[in-house]
Amino acid sequence: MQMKEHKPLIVAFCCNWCSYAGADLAGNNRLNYPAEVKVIRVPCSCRVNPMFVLRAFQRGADGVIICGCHPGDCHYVSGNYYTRRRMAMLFSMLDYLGIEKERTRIEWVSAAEGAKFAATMNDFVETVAKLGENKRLEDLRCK
Amino acid sequence: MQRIGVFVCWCGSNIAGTVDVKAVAEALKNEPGVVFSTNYQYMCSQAGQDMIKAAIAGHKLGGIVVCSCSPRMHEATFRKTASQAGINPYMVEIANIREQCSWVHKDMATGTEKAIILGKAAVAKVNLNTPLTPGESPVTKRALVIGGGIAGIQTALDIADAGFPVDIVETKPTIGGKMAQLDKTFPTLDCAACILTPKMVEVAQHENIRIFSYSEVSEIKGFVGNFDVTIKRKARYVKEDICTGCGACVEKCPMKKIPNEFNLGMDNRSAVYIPFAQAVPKVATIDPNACNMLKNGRCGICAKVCTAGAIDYTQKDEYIEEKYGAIVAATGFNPISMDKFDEFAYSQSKDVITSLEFERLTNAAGPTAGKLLRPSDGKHPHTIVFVQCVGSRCSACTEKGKEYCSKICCMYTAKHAMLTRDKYPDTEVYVFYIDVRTPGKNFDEFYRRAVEEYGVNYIKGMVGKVTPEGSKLKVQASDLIANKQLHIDADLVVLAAAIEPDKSARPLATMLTASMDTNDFFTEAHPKLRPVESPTAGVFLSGTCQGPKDIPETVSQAGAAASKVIGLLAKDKLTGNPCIAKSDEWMCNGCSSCGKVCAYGAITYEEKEFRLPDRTTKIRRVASVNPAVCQGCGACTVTCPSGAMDLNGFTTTQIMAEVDAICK
Amino acid sequence: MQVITREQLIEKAVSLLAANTVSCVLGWSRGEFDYDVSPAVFRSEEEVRRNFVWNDFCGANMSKYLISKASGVDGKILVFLKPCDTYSFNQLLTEHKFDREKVYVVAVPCDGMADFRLIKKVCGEGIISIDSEDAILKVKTLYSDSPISVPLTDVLAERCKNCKSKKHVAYDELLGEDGNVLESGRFDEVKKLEAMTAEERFEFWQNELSRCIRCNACRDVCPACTCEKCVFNNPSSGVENKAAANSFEEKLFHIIRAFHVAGRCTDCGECSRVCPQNIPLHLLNRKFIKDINEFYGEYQAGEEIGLRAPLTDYTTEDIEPCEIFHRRDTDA
Amino acid sequence: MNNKNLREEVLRISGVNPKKCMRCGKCSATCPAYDEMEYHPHQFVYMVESGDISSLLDSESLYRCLSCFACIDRCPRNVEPAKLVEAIRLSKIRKQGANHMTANDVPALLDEDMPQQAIVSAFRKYSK
Amino acid sequence: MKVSYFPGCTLKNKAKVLDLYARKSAEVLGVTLEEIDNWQCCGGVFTTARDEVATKLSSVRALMAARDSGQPLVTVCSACHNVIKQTNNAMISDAEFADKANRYLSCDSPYAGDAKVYHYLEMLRDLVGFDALKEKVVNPLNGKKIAAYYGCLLLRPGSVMKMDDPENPTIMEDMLRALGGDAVICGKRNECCGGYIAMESPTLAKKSSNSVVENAIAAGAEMIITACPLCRYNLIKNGSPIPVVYFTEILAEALGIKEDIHE
Repeated sequence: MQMKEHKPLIVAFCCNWCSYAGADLAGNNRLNYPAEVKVIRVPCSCRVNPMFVLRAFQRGADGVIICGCHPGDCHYVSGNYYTRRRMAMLFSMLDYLGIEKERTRIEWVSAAEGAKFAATMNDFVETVAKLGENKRLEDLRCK
Repeated sequence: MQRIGVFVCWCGSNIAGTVDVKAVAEALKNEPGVVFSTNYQYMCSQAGQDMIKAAIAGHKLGGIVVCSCSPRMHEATFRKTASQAGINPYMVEIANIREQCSWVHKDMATGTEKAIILGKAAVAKVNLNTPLTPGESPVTKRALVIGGGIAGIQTALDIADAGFPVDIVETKPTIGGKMAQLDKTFPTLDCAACILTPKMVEVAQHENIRIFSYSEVSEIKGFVGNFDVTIKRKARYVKEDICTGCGACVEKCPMKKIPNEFNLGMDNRSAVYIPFAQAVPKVATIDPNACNMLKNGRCGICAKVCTAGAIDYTQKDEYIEEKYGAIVAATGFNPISMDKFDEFAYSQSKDVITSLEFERLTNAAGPTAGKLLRPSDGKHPHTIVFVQCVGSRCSACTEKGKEYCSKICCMYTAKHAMLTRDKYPDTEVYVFYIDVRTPGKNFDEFYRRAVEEYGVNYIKGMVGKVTPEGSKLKVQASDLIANKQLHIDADLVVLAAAIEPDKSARPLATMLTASMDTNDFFTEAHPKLRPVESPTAGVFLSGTCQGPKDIPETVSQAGAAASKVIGLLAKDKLTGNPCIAKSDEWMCNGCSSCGKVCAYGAITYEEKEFRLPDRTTKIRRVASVNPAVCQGCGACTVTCPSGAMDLNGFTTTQIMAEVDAICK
Repeated sequence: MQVITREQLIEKAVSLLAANTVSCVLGWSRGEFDYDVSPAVFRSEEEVRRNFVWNDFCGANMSKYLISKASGVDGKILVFLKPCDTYSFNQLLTEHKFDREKVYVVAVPCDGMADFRLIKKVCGEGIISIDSEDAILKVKTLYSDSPISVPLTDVLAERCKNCKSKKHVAYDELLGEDGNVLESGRFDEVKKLEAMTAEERFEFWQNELSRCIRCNACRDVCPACTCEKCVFNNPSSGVENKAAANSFEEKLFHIIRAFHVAGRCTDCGECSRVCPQNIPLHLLNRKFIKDINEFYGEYQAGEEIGLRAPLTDYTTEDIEPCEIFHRRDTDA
Repeated sequence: MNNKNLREEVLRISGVNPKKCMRCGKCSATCPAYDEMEYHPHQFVYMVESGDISSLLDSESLYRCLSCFACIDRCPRNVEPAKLVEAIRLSKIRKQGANHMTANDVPALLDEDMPQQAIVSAFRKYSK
Repeated sequence: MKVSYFPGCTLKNKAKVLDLYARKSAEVLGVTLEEIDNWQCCGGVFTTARDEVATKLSSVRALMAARDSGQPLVTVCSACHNVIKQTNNAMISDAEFADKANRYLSCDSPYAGDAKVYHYLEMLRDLVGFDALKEKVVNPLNGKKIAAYYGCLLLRPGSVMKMDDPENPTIMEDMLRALGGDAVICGKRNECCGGYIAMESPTLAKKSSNSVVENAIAAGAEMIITACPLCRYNLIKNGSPIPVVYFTEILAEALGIKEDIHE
């Protein structure tokens, strides 16, 4: 029996000033990455509430990635430093609850790093695809 | 539910090549709230925009979604279009189906599928959009410059010349700062006083500038455009408006043994004093710690000799309150203490001096009237050793000195060495250096001249120990190129002490809610693109309070800060970004976490009385956001556990609606 | 059996009331049974003498009640705080939750509190009374003729076995002697879980959290949960859900709740104490505390008033989220 | 032991990171035994960094360091050169028969007033 | 007041009288120096190598003994002081070393650096107090110009010894002033005398010692005091024209007990 290939759904939160621009640059340079990646624009990575991450998983996302300016380069001075702490805590907790740690990621992508954005997304999609469907976090009601 | 129109752009073949735009428009028709959906070749063209306007009018649209290129390209365009059609510009959302879809995916089916999802997310978001209006606040057209050195002077002059009133607050009795203490300036060797004092006079005479000398800022409230500042004018016991600066009191004052700060304690002044001849304002000041009359009521000579009647022993500290639209920090620097570097024997010998002391020793108005004489015995030194990087470039783990390069030492040491050889060719001059750093116009040429034309001995290596012995200073050093240890009997050792921000900077930063780095330098809003602005709106940075710099750099930064201030004061009203945080007072519990993560100090707390449904009242502490200061990052929204803090334009429900739409 | 006796506390309360130092007393009140103790405000000597209790079942942390009780009173309110309660007290003051001037704190040393559920395990159902003498509990039940003796140490609540501190960090007056901050094994359980495979951990939490009935007791008792309105009760928050619908809803609730109190939770353990389903909720909070200690340096919420919580702070050199797993994997 | 392993060992037992050195030469400027040394403190740092340890192992310089800690205290970058000298010296004398001095050599070097501490220190520095 | 005392090899052998001066002077000042049982030589120099454990065990034993007695540990020789303080610091800051050392000694209660180590001079300053010392002086030094020579080991490494400013110390000068002397400051007071190198390279020791003595004389000193027996040896051996005296001797003299002490 042939299994249908599972295409993972990835939600990417990108900060407006660096990573979203990096994603645009990947587009300008026609750098391919899977269409499973859907970007949500936020002003700063520090706008990403852990609730958004959980909500995405709950509604069927297979992976969530947060992209922000490199530490020290935050448009809002210190926003990404808070993101770094919050997400370190959240990811560690999800792992503690037995959720595969490969499903969450944080990456610093500058507006000049179109190639890094595409490479990151390719790698992330591949990693998440290997894990298969996100069963542990999904809210069955929403199927 | 909104009435939403969807506009899918082809962008020629840029989008339409990989995305079936018609299918996208068709699919989005069925989304909740969508009453109109269409596609067009170039939505950003005039024709495209007209089409949007017509649809807004024709279908009574309340919000629109444009599926097109990145919002970073045309969000502003379509907001304007919406506004021209009579709906709020913030009722527009863009689905980025070009940079993040058609350009990165190859086949039509995939591209179309993703474009539809992105469109759905935008529709879901716009359903929750609310009209936003940028806040406005008035601007007080007056600037405050804190610090009256060359940085503060230049900033004040530039602002004043543009027609805005400026106040300078300076803690010392006179403006002029460190530059007034310098002898010559590199790399042109013009005398510091000759170029600085005319500027000081210009400041004094400028109709738009007020100088509060011998004064400190004691309180700052408010925000960009509307600062309320309290300035403490310390009692100088001399009526500033009456004193003519004739100096009769200085001459007759019997207390003559007070270490003279201006000459770094290398000579004495009287209890009533004028720091230096060209002081601005040129008025006397009585040192309350030295004056007999003030200490025990005995003396009073200065009052007797003052024909103008300017002496007033009863003067008290005075507080004045003033409003400002912008504040410039120009608090400057000081050389660090040499206490932790006594291997160089600074505390053991008067003939081991810092470079700033050397400036005074060679200055015509200094303690030796410009003759280079040893502080210990007044003799001419024949061998001088300059030591670079004393306390600069130290590892933090040594707990001595500073990690950064102080930037100015290489050049002023070259200057000192050159001037010494020029005036006293019989003097042997050694400069011990780790690296010679001369990035600046005509800087390296200057240093090379010191070596090649003036015969200064530059030795790569460091001094390890200075031992006073008899009248000599035994200098033990390494010459790394020759791989030798050198022993030099010197007459004078000059230490290029690291510089650090003035001690007043830290409390000032606290008052301004401006951020500082670990070295107490003010942090700029962006290290490359906003170097003269503090992250705190309305606060600007001038000179060495932001980082070590030389005079040319200080002056350019001072001018840059002034132009930023002028740009701000030229506005009658400040229009903010409406996408800022807002606190729901009914939900806020006053825990004050949000204020801690705000980089801009935009959040304040107040006790507020609430009427409860049962008609009782309750006083609670709640947060409020100052719309003029908030930059809209959203850090506070995540810190707030109750969700009382939300961000306009990126509300929690909006983002969650996008998540839901994508994950559906 | 506690070092300080009930009588001592009553005399203290009565004398402070009589001297008008305080106008009322926040303390533990007797219920139907000895072990059935609940917080209450006493307004007179008579009420105190009649209903005030102090025994091995006074686990309730009084700090949170000050939020509602301290503002309404004329004069001051007396509160008795055990060492662990004082940390919550300071944390609440850090968050401006009540006026310190309105409260008179009497610090009470604590030898650890009994967990009634453990006693039931030993003695069975039908417990009618429990007396305590020299750290031995004498349990009378409907079904046994003579009282059953149980050493207090055998039935100490988990949080008391792993007591983090016998030191009071805030008080106006101290009864008896103050203790020290202790080395405790409170992270041992967390470490055990960390050592499991992801699958095992998932099973563990699935089993625990799926029992949640969303009674909200943990939230209501938690001294760090002081929101005017909880996001989970707020229809406009987008995550409102008041009932248990499926397993993940519970996880979402508990993860978010733990995250909201992360860096502010003093590890008082009230959440687990009140959970009717016996879910070890403190293991979520302790995971955050352990992570904070490891990533950002030792931090004890409530140790001092005004401390900046780790999640509202940062350093430029903080650990990257990807490194936390790397570090753990290489440590193992 | 090859040079790379030797370098690793020296770095490990000394706890010194020679990369911190900014080549100011203050260690050599302050060293009281400088003139007696073939390789000077700053060279120890540079040579360890670049892996040239064998020259140092065979140099008498190892036994000239007085352990006065002046280079450690005065280094602006906290490199601690004396710890490198010590580590290399130990790498040398820990080898069989590589002691710099043995008990038999001592009596000839003594005078009657020389304090014990000089003798024990020398033994500790010179032999294993 | 009782303190644990580590006299060290030199003061127990070739410089016994210096040890007696130290003990008797302490007694006058109300401090009993209680010699640790079965102490072993510290080894003279601290080995900075992190994997050297055996050579530091004698110091750990001494520290343990002091801890068990609940008293501070006082040393009088700079070298012992340096070795023991650095070892104590390693027990606190280097967990790997501490673990190894404790396992070697396999003692019931592992040592965690809890003993407090004082040099005799620190004891005078921090436990007795220079003001209290001043009151006990019977033969004041009458303004005699004396240079204090610190040498290297007493103060360095500054971050570990934490005794005084390693570049601008005052503790010995303060003691001299308390004894009524005129403390002359010489720049070479914290440079090495040559130390143990005297054995193998007398020329280096001579050069170093001579420059110290010359510097002191140039500063006007009529006498030099040292805190290390080896410094004293090197300065005398290399022909100091002015007297070089161990600090306990001058202390005993000022306290008026020197005459009663004989080897």
